[in-house]
Amino acid sequence: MAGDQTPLVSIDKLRVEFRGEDGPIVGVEDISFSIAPGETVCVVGESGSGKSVTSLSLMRLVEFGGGRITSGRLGFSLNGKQIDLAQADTQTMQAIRGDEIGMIFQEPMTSLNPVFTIERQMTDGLRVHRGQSRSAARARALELLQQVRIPEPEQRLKQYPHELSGGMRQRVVIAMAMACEPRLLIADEPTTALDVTIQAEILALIDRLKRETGMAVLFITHDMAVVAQMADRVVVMYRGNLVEEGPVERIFADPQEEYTRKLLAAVPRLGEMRGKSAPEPMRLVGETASNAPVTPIDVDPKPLLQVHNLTTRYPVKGGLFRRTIANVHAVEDVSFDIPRGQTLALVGESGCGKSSCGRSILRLSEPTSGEVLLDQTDILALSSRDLRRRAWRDMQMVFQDPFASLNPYMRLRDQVTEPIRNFGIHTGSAVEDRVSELFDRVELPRAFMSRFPHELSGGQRQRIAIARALAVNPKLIIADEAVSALDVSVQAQVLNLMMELQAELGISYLFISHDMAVVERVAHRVGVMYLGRLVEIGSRQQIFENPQHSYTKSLLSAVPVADPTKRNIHDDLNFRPIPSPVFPLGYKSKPSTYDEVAPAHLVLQNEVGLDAAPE
Amino acid sequence: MSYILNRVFSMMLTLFLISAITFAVTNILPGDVAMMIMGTQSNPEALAGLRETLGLNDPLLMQYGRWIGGMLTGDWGSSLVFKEPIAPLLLQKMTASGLLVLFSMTIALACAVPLGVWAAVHANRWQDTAASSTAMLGVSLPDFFWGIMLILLFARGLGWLPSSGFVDPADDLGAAIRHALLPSLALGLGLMAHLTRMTRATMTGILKQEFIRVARAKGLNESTVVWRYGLANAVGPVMTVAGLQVGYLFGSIIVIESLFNYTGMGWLTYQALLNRDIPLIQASVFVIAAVVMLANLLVDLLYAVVDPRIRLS
Amino acid sequence: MKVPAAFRNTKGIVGAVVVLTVLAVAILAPLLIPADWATRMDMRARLSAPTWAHPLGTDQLGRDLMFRVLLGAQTSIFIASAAVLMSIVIGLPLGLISGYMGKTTDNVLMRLVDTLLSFPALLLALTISAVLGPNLQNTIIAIGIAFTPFLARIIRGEALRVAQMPYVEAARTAGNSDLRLITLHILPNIMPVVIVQATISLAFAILAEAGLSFLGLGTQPPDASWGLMIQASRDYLDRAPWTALVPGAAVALTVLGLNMFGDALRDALDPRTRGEA
Amino acid sequence: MKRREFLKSTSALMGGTILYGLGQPALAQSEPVRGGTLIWGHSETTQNLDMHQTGTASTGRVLQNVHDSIVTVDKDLNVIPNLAESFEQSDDGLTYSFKLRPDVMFHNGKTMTSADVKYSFDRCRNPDTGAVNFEVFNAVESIETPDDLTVIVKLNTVNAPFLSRLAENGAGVIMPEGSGEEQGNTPVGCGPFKFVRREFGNEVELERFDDYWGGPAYLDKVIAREITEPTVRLTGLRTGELHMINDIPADRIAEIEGDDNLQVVSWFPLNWDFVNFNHDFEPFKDPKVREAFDYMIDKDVLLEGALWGQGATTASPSYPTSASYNKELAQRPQDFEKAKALLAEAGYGPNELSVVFKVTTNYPYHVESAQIMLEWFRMAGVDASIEQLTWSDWLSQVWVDKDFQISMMNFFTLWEPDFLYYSLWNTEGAFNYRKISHPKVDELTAKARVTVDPAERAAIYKEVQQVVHDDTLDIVLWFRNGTIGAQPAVQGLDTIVHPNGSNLRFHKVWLAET
Repeated sequence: MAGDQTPLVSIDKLRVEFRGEDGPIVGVEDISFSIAPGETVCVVGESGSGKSVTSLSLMRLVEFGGGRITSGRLGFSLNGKQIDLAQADTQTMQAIRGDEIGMIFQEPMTSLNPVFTIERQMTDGLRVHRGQSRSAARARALELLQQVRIPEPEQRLKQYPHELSGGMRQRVVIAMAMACEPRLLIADEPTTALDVTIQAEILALIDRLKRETGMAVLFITHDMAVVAQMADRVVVMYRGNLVEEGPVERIFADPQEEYTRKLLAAVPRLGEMRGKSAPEPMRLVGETASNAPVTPIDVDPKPLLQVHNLTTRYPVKGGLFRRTIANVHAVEDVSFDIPRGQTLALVGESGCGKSSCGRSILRLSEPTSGEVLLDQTDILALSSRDLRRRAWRDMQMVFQDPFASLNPYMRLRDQVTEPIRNFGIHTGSAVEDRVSELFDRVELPRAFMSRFPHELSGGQRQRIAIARALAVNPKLIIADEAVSALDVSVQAQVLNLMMELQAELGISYLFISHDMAVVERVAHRVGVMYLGRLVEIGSRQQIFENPQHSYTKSLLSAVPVADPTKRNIHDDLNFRPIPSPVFPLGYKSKPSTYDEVAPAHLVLQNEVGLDAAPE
Repeated sequence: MSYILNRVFSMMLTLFLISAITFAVTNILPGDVAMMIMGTQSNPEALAGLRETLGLNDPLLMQYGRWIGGMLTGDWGSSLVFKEPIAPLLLQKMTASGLLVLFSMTIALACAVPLGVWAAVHANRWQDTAASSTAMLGVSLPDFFWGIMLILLFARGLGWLPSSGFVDPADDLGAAIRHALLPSLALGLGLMAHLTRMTRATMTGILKQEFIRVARAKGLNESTVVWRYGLANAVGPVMTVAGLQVGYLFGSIIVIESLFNYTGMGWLTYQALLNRDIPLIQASVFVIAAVVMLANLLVDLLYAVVDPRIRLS
Repeated sequence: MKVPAAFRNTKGIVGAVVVLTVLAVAILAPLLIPADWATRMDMRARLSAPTWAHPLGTDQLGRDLMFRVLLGAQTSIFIASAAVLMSIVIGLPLGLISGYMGKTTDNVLMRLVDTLLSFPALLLALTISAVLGPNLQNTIIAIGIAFTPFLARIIRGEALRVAQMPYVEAARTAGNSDLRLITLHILPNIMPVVIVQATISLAFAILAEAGLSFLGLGTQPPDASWGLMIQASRDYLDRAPWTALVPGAAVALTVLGLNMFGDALRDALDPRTRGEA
Repeated sequence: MKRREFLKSTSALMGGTILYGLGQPALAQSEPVRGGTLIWGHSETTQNLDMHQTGTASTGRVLQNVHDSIVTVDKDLNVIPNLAESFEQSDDGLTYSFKLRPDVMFHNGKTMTSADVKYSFDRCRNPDTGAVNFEVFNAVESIETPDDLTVIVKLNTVNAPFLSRLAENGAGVIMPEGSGEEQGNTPVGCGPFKFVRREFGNEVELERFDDYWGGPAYLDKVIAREITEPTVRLTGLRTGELHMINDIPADRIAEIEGDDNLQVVSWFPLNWDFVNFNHDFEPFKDPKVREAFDYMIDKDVLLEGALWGQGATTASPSYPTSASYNKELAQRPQDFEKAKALLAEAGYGPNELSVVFKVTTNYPYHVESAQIMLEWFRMAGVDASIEQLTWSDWLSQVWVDKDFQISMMNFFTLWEPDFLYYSLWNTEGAFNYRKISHPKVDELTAKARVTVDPAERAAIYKEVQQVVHDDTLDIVLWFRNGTIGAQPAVQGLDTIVHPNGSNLRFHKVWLAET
């Protein structure tokens, strides 16, 4: 699009430092790149790479977070002149912010002031920069809401942020940033906190606005798939430094730097497993050896876990006496089996009940009805004592947040030892041996045993969590978003570890995830959940290559593919918002009925939701 | 609406519990009213007669029933020692103390909010240290000590304000305010210090929120960002803390009113306690607890006004 | 060797120094100074202003204020610590059980606690003190009980938060009993909050003891306690302001130190503010 | 001459309450003028305003101006007629006839008749009223009203002190018939001032009653502001907010006396104080132990320490000017060696005896006294601690339950020796809260009751005092001064103190124009 023009932004040798307890901490060491008018530049990197610091520096917002631009130039072309934003005074910056440069942030839930109406927040920028009257600003706000395709814009203006869904809020934030038709839009991880279908919509929206207005976009993300979908040019950052820069096609096709290659390798690409029946380990640069398919162990004809008609409802309390006034139908008549040594992935968007399902099987949440058989033992019938003694010997869980799933005040050794002792698996010195063995198994140095959790990185902590789960030699591990919080390279390593353990020990996994590309790589079978129901279940190939349920289809179509040549995000996507899972008391849900479209490939027949409209 | 109903109902239940606790505690107080009335003229015979007359020999449950029945029907009885009907007495004393609480709260908020915001804006810089240290000193001194210092300074030293007494605002508003000023200030200083710390903490948290960054990114000037966007979000939490402090204030007035000879609720309750005037103790303790609870209810309802998130749920 | 985080800022250091100094005085003064120095009277030097003989002046009975304030530290600190300890001993299990058990237990306990919270703490302490009669032990009980509901509330909230943490659930599936869960996994994780709260409560307890003594229901004369000293100074304020200033300064300094230390501790222990201050 | 000695010598010459140290300006009195509102900073809070039911001096101090009693005492403490024009006692001592004044008006406009007197007496003696002085009427058999102005009271046994007791605070007060219910809130009487209102805890307003039988008072109004903090009261006087205050803080009297812009009225005695032993407490059963404690106390230093010297030490609690005052009695000097020896004799070595001193915060100087004594106790090898009690706790623990070891109390100077000695020291005495049972005292106090000759009676009481002192039943300490501080404009202060030393009368007080 651009090229010969003078760049809109030219960052030159930017260095940013933060105040630290023991002297300054370098946030960005030496960054130089430019953005041409109308161009989308994606800055990509893992956590701590300094990508957000770069964007905040450009807005000079980094100073409010305790940062300081110590050297470098932030060239910005204003009215045909190049000015250095790093030297600009407060008034200049206030005039530029929101007017010349718009910015949107990661968290749509917290990006809007909860106590002001949408109208007030959308108009105040206009009134400051454009000096518009209240009515003029309001008219412009309406126009903007229409532009970002928010239904019933008039209504929205009167509402408060909490009355809008996350996707809607991010649209409002974008509309706000677009208010003064900025020449540069900075989007700092704008879709990270969103579900995949909403992400697709927002990405499409940003792309369309860019094309319509001709503004440049500086897009900050950690997700290579998003980069592939959005970028004209890519800047790869690592630990405050620029690693590599280039057009998106070249970066993906021919990465020059080792780090870029590693980063790209670790990213699973949806569709790349097409035609393969068994899961495959993640690719890791330099570890080609393990690239061989996981050898499936002998499949026991009898399933390990059988879930029949599992239903879990949470009461909604309220009114006088805090009575139950409604129920959240978190899990609604869900049935599936998991054979030994296999992985069933449960996928779906937030609130679909996939986590509740996992917790219900472990009885961390008490199911309302249904049957859970683990090796023919009726889990739901166990007393709380037997549940502790028997069920949890065979089933363990790995949680999402590696920072919250380890007791910060207990040595790692003790945390892994605990289940061994509690279940009386080993005694005496055998305990110590077993713990050492487990540390070896999850590839952590034994020296870590006497450490505390805060001394470990996220990936290491998740390994401890796995070791702890493995300690009892479980038959089933429920992994609830176990790798979602990890950077992609770490994620790949942990996933590979899990797959190795499966091949070695014959463990079954219930793999709960929102990430379709990961699921495609690790699962034998896949269940898609929507509003508490399992809408479709089948083998990995059946689900990914031949999705039948409309929801499965839309879900798959919304996943960005980490390949710039396969851009699948289009503005014509329009997903139905997920209806509320809150049902009145006494609401009789219909049992789930399925069509078997292929052997072991079931598709839900029921309409879903309280007032489910025909599709 | 149901939110309010819910709160009101919950309040009734708490009120009932308050009454039960009040009654129970006051009935295990040693000494009795009959003795207090007779003073050094007490002798067993006369005491027995007086106890009978006062109904102190009835079973406790009966006394409680009679008491709660009386409270409900507006018959709050008479003070045994002072012979004054309790209800109008409490109304008058509550007005006096209400004035103090109102004044001290106003003084405290008027100082604490700007100071707290200022400290938060300059978090961890000298301004913050200065404001926080001032606030810290405020909470570190017992409020009666502040009272003593204020008396020394303003009443004895400068002679600007009266050192003691209470004047009914209905009689002479100016004098009422002048008499309430020093005790209010003594109460307000500690309160201000506390609220400053709370405001600072709340604002520090708010200023780290994303919407503040968004507001800055819109090009709003810093004062708008802090004082409009930021403060609007701090109003609720600060109000809640201020509401909770009403309870603290009603504790402090016992000491402060006694120091300033300001005859309000605190003074009355203390007198009642000293004299074992059980009906008066019961009524005043109950009323104080009820007022404290009502103040918090009011704050909760106000919270709903300033924060739309509460309004709808 | 790492410096504990609480000591890594000026506030924390100053606070710690003050608290340690006061503690040292409270512990050492009774060992080094004969107890009767605090009660020895000199009728010829009543309400004497600070002099060489009496560096901080004397009170209405000619007792040396310096010795009274030094020896009074023990009384004030002991009462406050014992009261806070008592409120923790009661409030901690109460809050833990309420937060961990949830449901009806929680509802009933917290309703009770909320009701008690409607009574101003000083009023509660005053009433309890009046019920039990004034002496050292009862003062401790009165303040202890009055502080308990607040502490129980905080601990319950914290227990509730921690009980929902994944590591507690993980510990549950690791086969821990309720008791082990509470003692090994929940308790250690709420201790920072308890410690911070205890520090700050200690400051409030010193003020409460002073308030009770001020009303004649706390420490009994002729023992020196700071609150009692301020109370006694009341009638001699304009003549001999030092009788109020000396114990007042002692209270202020101690409470200031405790608050500063508590604040620094909070900053250091709270993961949300960790490493910022 | 020491003040104490001065008082002793003068008290023999002067009758009744001794006013001394009257500020110089007050001596130059102007002619009385009518009008003005006197604002009095009252040291205490009034309580129940029913003169029959109220036991506290504070309330009586104010209500003395609203009420009048059937008889009263002159400055020599002789019972004299008041609302009764005259009275007669039958020879057998069982019948009292009162001839009432015809011109006594109540504030409600009614004229006092014998029916009002009967009503008042009946109300007071009825146990249901809860009157504090009801036992005054214990021996009363009947009250007759043969005509409007005659009241005849018949007793079933002789009660020598009956008339004197009627002259006291509550018992002889005459209230209009049927006014009992309202007395607690709006007292009605026939005194020189009408009760207007009380703002509880704040002030009491009195207004001149123009139809007072003794002639109208000078002041239009008296407002009694209740200011319990001594320093605050003093500040009020200094700044002119108050015309007068009672109970000047003891440590400030010298200072106020030196202030030419203020006048000070001191009188003697306001009340007397003594240290009490519980005679049921094992160690105190031994007179040696009690005597030892007496030897530990330096009464003069204690008076100086607790009351800044505002009083006079005494070994006799009799009214200083009364016939029964035993001048021969001398207090024991402080002598620790003797005290230790006595304790050793009683079997208590150093630090083997430990006592709790219960003292009421109602009298702050008692707390000071106890602190000083505690030091002496410790110096004599007795381990002691203080328990401060509120007034009601003191009453319940010490007075009624007699649960104490050592305590301290004061009493108003009671001029009727039977009331004083029988009540306090007889085994059956109503005020014998120390569980004293001394056969000699019992015998003497009983004998005095039936002894008619005044000189003989006085001699018996002097003997009682000797026994009380010799066996250290209690330790009598001192008479305490009463004080009033006033602006120079306040005149007629020489009449303000009632002979009982406690009540203040505003009938003859006026505000000079300044």
